[in-house]
Amino acid sequence: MPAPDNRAAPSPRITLHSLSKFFGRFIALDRLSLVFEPGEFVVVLGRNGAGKTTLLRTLALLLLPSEGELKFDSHPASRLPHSFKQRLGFVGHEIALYDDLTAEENLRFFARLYGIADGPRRAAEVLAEMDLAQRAQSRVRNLSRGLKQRLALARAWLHQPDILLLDEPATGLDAPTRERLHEWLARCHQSGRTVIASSHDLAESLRPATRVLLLESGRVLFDGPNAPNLAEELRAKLVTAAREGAR
Amino acid sequence: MSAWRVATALLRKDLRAEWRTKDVSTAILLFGFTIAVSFAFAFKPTPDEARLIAGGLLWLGFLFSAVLGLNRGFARETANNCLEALRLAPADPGSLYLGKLLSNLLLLLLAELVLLPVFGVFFNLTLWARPGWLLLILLLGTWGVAALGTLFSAVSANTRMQELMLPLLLLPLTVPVLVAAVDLTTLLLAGRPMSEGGLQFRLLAGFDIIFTLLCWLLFGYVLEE
Amino acid sequence: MDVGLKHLFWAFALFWLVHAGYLLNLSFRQKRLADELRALKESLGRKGSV
Amino acid sequence: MSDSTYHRVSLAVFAATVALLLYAFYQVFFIVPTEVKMGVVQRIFYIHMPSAVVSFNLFFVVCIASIGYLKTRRLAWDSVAVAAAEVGTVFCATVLITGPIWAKPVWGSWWAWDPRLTTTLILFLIFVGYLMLRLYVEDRNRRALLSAVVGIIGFADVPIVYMANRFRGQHPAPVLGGGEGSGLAPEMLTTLLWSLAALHALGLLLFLQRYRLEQMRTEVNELYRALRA
Repeated sequence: MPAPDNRAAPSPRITLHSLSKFFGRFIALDRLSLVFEPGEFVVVLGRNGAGKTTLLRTLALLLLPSEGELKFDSHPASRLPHSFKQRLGFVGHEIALYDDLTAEENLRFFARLYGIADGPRRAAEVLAEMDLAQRAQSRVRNLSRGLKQRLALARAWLHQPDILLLDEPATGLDAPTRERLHEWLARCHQSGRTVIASSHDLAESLRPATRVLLLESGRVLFDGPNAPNLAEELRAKLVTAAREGAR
Repeated sequence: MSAWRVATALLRKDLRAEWRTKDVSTAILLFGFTIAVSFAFAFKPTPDEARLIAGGLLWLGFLFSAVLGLNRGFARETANNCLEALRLAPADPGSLYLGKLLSNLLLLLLAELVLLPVFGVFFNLTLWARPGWLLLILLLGTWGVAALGTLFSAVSANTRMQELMLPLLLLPLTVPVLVAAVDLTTLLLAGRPMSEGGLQFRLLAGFDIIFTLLCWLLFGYVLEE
Repeated sequence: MDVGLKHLFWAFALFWLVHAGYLLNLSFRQKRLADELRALKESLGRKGSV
Repeated sequence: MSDSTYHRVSLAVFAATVALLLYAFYQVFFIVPTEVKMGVVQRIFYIHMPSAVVSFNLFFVVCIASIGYLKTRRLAWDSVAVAAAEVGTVFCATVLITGPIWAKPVWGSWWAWDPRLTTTLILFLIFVGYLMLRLYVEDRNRRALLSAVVGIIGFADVPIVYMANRFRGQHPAPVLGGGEGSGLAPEMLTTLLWSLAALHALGLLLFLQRYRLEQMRTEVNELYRALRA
């Protein structure tokens, strides 16, 4: 995947202030207070159900917090205009693409929703960037899991957002493609964008990130700069947390 | 302007996908046809009786098959959680509603035009004596059903009992449409002057305008989580 | 007159049946929740004292 | 509302309701003169019509509370909406039960397609749908949002349903509908007003109990969360 353009994007600073999200009796996020500086590359780790997805979906403005506040620069998320969503790109668990349209048609459709001036050209560009050009005319239904995931990334990248929010982006990708995803993310990061990606695989996903956030039961268990051998330390923390939880 | 861009993008996307899979149209047409046949067996009316009851049967058939079609139509947005991508887009939810409404309306109208002759044959009706009026009644009635149906297909897609919730909510709310459209169709079939249906026309138009506006305003809340 | 009285009786009887039934239903539901609340408060107290 | 004020208020409402109901029923059975044309069965009117008014007012509350929820996102508004909707549906049911019982001896048929009663029937179905919807949405906020939308649309539909039924035109003219020059005798009007007051008090009583239930449910959820935290 070639380099993203080198526009130095003035990403907004993201601030969470005592933010909680409840689903009925379940606490998905428990009074999180965090700041994501512009241009950070954060990897969010944690076991299934730790709150990674909820955090990313809240940042993508897909979920309303139950309590607390989310701000982009000084603007509360609840008062942002629809046009602000231009600056966010998100890939979730499901690919959010239409099965019965081709890869290219999907991207052209979303290009129109985002009001991209030359939609067809941009769609072709992004397809090439994600190595999907030769499958452009295949219907999504007929793509393999890995190709679908790449197309979902292409959709999120179509409007060149300042903030990339990726929920387990490496799902379904084979080892070489995963490697290229990491390179691509690193380049997105170098162009000044904020990248926040989640993963449940400690060792694999750590390399390109600058900051590591470990969640457990909706709370922060570890938050600090990336370092070699961090994975071992995090694993130990998780084991301790699990032991305490069982008590 | 951007609202129109979004609405037409959604409309084109829906029509293209429908052209390929024919999900919605098969649902409406097959169900509508089955209903027409069942009504014909159940009632076997004489020509005079047919003119009196055909309006009601026709609209009941349309309404029930519309419920099926609307459910299928929104299933396209929930598959792969495509709705999420729509919610991520910097588009006003009102324009998403309009796009969805237009595609539903178009598909329902086309299906109704195919189903009309079926009812015509079974109930021995002369439907095309005043085609302009017939089309107007069809348009106004179907618009009302589609306006509410588009919103409620999104509502019911969020519940555990999807297929059941839509008719449960939609059918009582569209009683005015049913009443007015049936009255007008009966006038038409009986060969009476359409000026007798002034009140019904006004009611249908009022219903369509009020609920298109209201649903346009409220659609954003349905998409939220 | 006779028929009228019968209908009058049934109308009032059913009216009260519905309302009394609903009030009873409400109090059952409230009671169940009150029990649940009490149990929860107790276990919360235990948890706090540990 | 704290627990003790809540108990005081609900006791006061309960006492007022009982007193008002007793007085209103005394009026209905012992004071008001028997209507000439319809006979003794016309006394059903004094619970039938006020019940319809109460349920209609409660559905109006649903609509207002729904708008309130969408504007403020406070779940208390949603609790008001669901309480009003449920009690309103119960009153609606009594209207639908007493209506035919009254209609049979007077018009000779149980269901005479009176536009008001027909509208009430549709209203009943709409709000049964509203309550069903709430049953099948798990998430509290999601449930509040979706049902607020249904509540607003459902209420907006009522006048249109009424108009649609009015020009169906094969029903007997409403002989007694309160107003429209049907000429209520003064005693009848007083009795009607007392009944209206009494049934509104009953409505308020049931509403407060139902609201209380919803608050308890919220509290249970909060405690469960506190227990996990």
